[in-house]
Amino acid sequence: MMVLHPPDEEAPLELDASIVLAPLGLYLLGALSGVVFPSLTRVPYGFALAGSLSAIAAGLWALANGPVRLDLPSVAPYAALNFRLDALSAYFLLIIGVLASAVSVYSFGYADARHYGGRAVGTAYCAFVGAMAGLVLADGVFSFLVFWELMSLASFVLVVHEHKEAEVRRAGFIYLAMTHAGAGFLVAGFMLLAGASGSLLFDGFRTAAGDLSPLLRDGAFLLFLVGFSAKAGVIPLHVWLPRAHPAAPSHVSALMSGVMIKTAIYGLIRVSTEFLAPMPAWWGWVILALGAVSAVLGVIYALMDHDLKRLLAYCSVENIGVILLGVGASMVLSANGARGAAVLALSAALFHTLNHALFKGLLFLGAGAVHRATGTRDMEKLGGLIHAMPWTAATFLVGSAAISAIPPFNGFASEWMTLQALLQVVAGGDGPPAIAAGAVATAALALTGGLAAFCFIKAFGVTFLGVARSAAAEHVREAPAAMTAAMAGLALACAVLGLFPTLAVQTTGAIAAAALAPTFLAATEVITAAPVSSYVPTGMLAAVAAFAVLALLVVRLIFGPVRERVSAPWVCGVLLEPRMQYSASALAKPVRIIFQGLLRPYRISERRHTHGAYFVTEVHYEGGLRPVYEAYLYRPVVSSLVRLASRVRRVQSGSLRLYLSYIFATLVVVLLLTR
Amino acid sequence: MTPGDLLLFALQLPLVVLLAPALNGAIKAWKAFWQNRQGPGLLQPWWDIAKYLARESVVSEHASWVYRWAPAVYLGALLTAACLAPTLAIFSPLGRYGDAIAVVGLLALARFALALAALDTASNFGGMGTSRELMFAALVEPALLLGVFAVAAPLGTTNLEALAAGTPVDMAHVLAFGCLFIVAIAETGRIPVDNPDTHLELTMAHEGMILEYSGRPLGLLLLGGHVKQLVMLSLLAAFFLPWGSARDLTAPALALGLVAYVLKVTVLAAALGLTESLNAKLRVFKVPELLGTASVLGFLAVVAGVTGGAH
Amino acid sequence: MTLLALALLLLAPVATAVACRLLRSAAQRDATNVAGCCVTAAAGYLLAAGVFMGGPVFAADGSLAVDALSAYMVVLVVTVALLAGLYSPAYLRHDIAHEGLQPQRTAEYYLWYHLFLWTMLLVTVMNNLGLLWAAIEATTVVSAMLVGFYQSKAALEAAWKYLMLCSVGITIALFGVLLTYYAALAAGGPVSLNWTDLATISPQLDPKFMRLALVFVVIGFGTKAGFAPLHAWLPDAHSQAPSPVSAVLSGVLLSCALYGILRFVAIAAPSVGPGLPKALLVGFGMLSVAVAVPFLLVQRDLKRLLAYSSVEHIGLSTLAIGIGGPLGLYAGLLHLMNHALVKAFLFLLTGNIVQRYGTRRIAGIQGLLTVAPVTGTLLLTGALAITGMPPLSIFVSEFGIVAAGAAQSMWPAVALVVLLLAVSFVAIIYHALRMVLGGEGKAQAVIESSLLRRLALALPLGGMVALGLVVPAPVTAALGQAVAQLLPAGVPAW
Amino acid sequence: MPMMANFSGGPLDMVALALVVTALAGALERRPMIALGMLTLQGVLLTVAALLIALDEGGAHGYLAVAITLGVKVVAIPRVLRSAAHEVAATGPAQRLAVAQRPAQALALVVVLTAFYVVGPLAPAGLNRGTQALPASVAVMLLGLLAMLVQGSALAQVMALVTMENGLYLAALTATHGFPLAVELAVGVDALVAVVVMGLVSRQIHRTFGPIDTDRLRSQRG
Repeated sequence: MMVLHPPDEEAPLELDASIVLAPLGLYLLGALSGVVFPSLTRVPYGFALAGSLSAIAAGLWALANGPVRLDLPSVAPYAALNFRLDALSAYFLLIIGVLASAVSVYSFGYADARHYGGRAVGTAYCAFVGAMAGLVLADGVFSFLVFWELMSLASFVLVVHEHKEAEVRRAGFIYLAMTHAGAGFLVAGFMLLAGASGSLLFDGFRTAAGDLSPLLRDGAFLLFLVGFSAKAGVIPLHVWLPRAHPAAPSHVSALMSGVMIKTAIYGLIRVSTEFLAPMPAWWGWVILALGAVSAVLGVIYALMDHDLKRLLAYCSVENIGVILLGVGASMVLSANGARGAAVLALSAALFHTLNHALFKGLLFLGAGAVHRATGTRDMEKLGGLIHAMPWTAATFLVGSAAISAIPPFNGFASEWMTLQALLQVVAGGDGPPAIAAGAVATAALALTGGLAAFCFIKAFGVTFLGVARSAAAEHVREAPAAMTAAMAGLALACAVLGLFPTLAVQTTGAIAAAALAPTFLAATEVITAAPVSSYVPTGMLAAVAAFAVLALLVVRLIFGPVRERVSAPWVCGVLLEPRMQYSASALAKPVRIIFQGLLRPYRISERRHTHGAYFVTEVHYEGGLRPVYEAYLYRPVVSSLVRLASRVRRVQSGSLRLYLSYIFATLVVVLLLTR
Repeated sequence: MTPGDLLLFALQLPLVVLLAPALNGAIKAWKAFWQNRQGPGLLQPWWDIAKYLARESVVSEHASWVYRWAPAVYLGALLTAACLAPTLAIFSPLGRYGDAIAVVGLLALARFALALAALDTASNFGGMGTSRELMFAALVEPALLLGVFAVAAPLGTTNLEALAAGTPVDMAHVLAFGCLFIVAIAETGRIPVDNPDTHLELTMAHEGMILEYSGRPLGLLLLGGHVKQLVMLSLLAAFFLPWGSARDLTAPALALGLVAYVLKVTVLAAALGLTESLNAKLRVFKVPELLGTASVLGFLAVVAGVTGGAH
Repeated sequence: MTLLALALLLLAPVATAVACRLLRSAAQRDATNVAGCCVTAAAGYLLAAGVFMGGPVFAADGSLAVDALSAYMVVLVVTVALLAGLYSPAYLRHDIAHEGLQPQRTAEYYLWYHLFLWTMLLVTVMNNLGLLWAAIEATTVVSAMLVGFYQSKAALEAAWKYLMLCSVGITIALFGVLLTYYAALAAGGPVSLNWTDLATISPQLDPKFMRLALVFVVIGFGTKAGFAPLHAWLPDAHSQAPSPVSAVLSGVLLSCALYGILRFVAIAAPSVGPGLPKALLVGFGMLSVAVAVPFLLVQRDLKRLLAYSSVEHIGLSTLAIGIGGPLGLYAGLLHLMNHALVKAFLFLLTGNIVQRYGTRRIAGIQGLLTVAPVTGTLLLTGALAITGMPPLSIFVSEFGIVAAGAAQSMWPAVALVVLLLAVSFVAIIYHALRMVLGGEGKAQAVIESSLLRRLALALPLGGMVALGLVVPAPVTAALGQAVAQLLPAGVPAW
Repeated sequence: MPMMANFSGGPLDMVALALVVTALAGALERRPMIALGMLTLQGVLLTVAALLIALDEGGAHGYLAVAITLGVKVVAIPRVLRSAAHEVAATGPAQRLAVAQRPAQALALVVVLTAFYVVGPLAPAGLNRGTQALPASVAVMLLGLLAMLVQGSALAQVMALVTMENGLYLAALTATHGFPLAVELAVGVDALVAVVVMGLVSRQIHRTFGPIDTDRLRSQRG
């Protein structure tokens, strides 16, 4: 029998606990202000900024002072909004707060009356951020699910903002359907825990964690894994992601990609380390496999795409894969007893989560600035924007370098940690299969890194470098100050965390240690557990900069000052036309050819002849990739479901006689069954 | 930095800067030797670089600051890598600041800068070279890391000093050497992956990227390329031929280390030259197969290394 | 005071019905209808308040009995009837102006509407199970006139099937009543057929009779409640009736039949044990949810879509009550209220949409958000509400239902219900988005915007938002009393 | 309280069996006027049963039951259906049954025998007057259901429904002490109102669609 938790009247509302309410309240006010004052388009973003800053404050406060909890009056006797702000929550709240602050500032410039000024956008934006904040604070099944669904709903409203385009409508529907299906798995998982623990609160789950049967834990884990994977965009549950993220306004895409999909990572860590511990090794292997597949395929698809925002969306799939590699490694390692290394792995995953939020947020904001300036997201129409949009270009470059794991930026730091964790997986592998699996994961991560660099060299190079490929990209203006300021802030954060990763790793290490190895009191103990592998980004940066400057100075000293002449580039003696430049698809073509078995590229080219076979007047060319998952996974499922439904519908044939016989048959059958 | 580091720094930096072009000359000389012809002198690369450094640079009218800064970043990153890699000693001047993965990261940084610069000119050759180079690089990456892991996993660390202090006399190291040797060929843009001596549009990769560069920036890039080549060979030498490397900072040890080091990289250069002479350049889309082979070798090396270490 | 309210509750609908039939002017009929609805509702609320605070009320020699459960049902009935009653005048005026409805027919409409309301109220307050049966039969007969109100071929067909199927079902239920009577005779008790009396001797009732009686009653009333596969009449009737009538049919009529089942279950369970009622209710509940889903998935008619959704939701409530325990009963009963409000809202809104577009075909309704932003937003909100999205009310009760299943470790049922809910979400949202989004829609007619009509939409909208945020303490207390009455003795309420 | 178990079941059983016979005859009857006659006969038989019980028991309750039965089953319902039956009889040939006549008759016999075979032994001794009343009432009810399934016209279906209800009415009448009067009255009035409404709708259907098998009304599907 389930123990229900009626509102606990004795527990006074702690003053500390109200800190939880500040961000949520501000977001709520922002959402309401959007409804009440639709003409003040910037007011909701003001509230969102205030809320996000208070979220940062709350997160920092909780990291310093330990957990607080807050129970709001109950909704129903079995349902209440319960909040708990502990270190893990605080960390994710910080991520949300930091990115949402930047995005809110950006929105002052981005969401004016002409673009995304409608009542729905500001309201849904605040609701969206608020729901994410509430989600990571939730401490009961009801609260978790409420905020989970609210988050989906608010983001759905934003995704379908431009619903007059058929593609956007389709994206919105697929998004909502997939995310809700995922939520169904979460409900099932939570209910499994609730039934076994007799509680609907996370506290009850924690208490009961040790007593669950292994079978039940495995079942719950798989349910949660599917549910969270659908939200995180793990392949093959990712199909909504590359549709929904480009469809949303860019400030929303930044949040969806930057933090929303991370809430699934939060959930996975929360559930598996707290409610389902101890975790068997095979969970870790499953997650490692999912992570490897998502990382490699995600980046390949990203590389193939020429829609700037869709490219970024696919790249989110990749980064979720990288994060999962860390999570999976931590499970494998902790199951093998290598707790220090497990802490390192989880710490890497958490760190990469923060990093990805920063640089993916930055990149989506950059893409938004480009879209706003040029009116297109198609890279084949862009080029040369670095001259007119220097700030956007510079910050986008930082983001690109960071996401490509180029030192000294933050992406490299977390990828370095993940590789160290994988090294421990390989080194501690018991038996060739485990070693081989670890090696494959390593290879996958390495391949991902290489392809990601390719992908973002393409993204930055084709968009910002060279010459404009269409009129749309020729006469453009730099984004307003609010937008560039936000992007610069995020770029700075990428650099700072890249140079001083310990700022974050201290926290992630402590969180990971608390989650995995309560006996390891300090993160330092963890690090000394293995022979020291070192990466000191400040030293690296100093060396690179010093050598570069030194080289330039020495050369100048010996050979005199630089002499430079500007001229047209060499293109075999003719004048350069913008169309001669390597296009995005041409750049990516070698990879497309290598992976054509998977990507299934197609090409339709048609020549129109008017005066005999030798006079081609027009060439029509169309190329693309065949959607593998849709064709082999989703379409069969959906179509068989619809076929089944159509078949079932025949029972309602309109025949009165048939209906009467249903009643009669039911009576007979039930009488027989209940004899 | 300790005084010891500074001392090593003072030795290693000039060593790599001076040795790198000479090593390229050595490879050419070896090639000429294997091909039974008269090659250019050992110091020819030096003169080439000096010539470029003195010349005026012609810059594409579409180029931005990315193009102008790329050579410096490229060279800076590779020089840093060169100071991370153990050369004449098993430790290196910057060894405490980075490990094997950091070296991989620095190589990536260099490539990143160069690839962007190639796209910045708006020339189609830049795009062509970038496209191919980056495809190779992406496929090299797993092989490189697996090769490193094969050496590192049994030790549980990627610390370069630890790796250079190992005793490479097992199956794992043989396999890993095969893997990393192919990686070195690809990273240095040599036959059968790329041809450093051609500017033919249909085949070039690395040369396509730097095609638009001229004058001083080209000189810096050439020097950087030579340094990168030396870094790769130094790593090979450190992992697989650790004999003779200095294990402390005494003069005799360093002297012995220096001799041993030059000997080792020369031998490796000979191997590269021999490979170049014995093979024809592969078609672009045959290269992935070669790099796949490297990855498989690396994979086997990892499994062999860890299981062997466990016994 | 409470007795007075009860008397008013049972008199006002009849008086209104007669008055509307007799009045000559259409405007006066409209006004009388609204006044009648308001008075009935006020009486209902007063009665409920009296019962919740002062305990059960008996009247007319004990043949009328109102306990917390009855009072709860009274509140649902009068509320939905009030909303539909407020909505009706403008709706009918539109039909008169655009669809060729003869003005004098509104007299007929109001007559049957208020009689319908009256019969439903009788169901909720009757103490005698035989009279309860007769009241349920009467609802069929009276509402059939409303289903066939438009006198079109389709409406006649729907009314006929409704009459036939429900009459057959209800006849089956009468057999169950008879068997219960036999059981009461055999137990030698006072043979009044009052459930208040039967409850006192229920443990002594012969299980052999009661098992049969329960099966007959559940199937008989279940036909009326819309349990699959006995629900065949439901989509026809709901889609052919005028939209306000659909709202009442779907919102509360089904619940009234379920109420009848509940009364029988409460009497039969002590005799036959908890197993059979649980099996029957969970079985029919699951089956209803499962059968409804394919029809939601492939559907062309907006009102039929909503009708099948009613099958689904009545199935959910039944399932929850079958799962039982305080949590299951609470959530199941709460779900009745939530569903009543949301479904009434949706059917009334559909009235707007259907009149505006002149069609019920989903494919014929496009670009609502562009054509009528408010209606579009409301339809989307309604669709999200009916599919159980927070922060709207149905989420709370559906969560409770699933949690109740988990609490009893009924894993297959929980898994199946979660799966089916997810599919029905996808189905309903798919259809809703097709109607709401897009920019190329075009409406056929402009509908009269009356204050009452807007009020009839605003009230349930506010209700479903408010109930999603917090179930008010009085409601919880009332439900607690109702649950306590249904729970077997000895099980603590919370 | 003296149980009525030893009440001589003879006359009541005869009436019950006669009711089964009339139902058997009416269920598959295609000519509306004759079917209506059978229905009226059922009403008369029910009245006789009520009278037998009233005579036996004495007291106002029994005679009131007789009056209700007479008023509803013999006078009102046949009267309501009469004009509809005339109208149907006037237009064209009668609807065919869904099943051919002979198999339908066989089926009806099987139904009756099953009812007696299954319910007969179960008949609750001591709760019921007459040994055959309960099986007979179940048989009549099932015959009504069968008629509902095989008959095509709307009017015939109404009559089938009334037959079903007659079966139950018999069971209610013959229960010891009878049903509470209020219930009997309500059931009777309900039946009457239902028949009125159904008669109305069936005439509407007859006018709108002509002589149609209601099973052909299939515009509403899926």
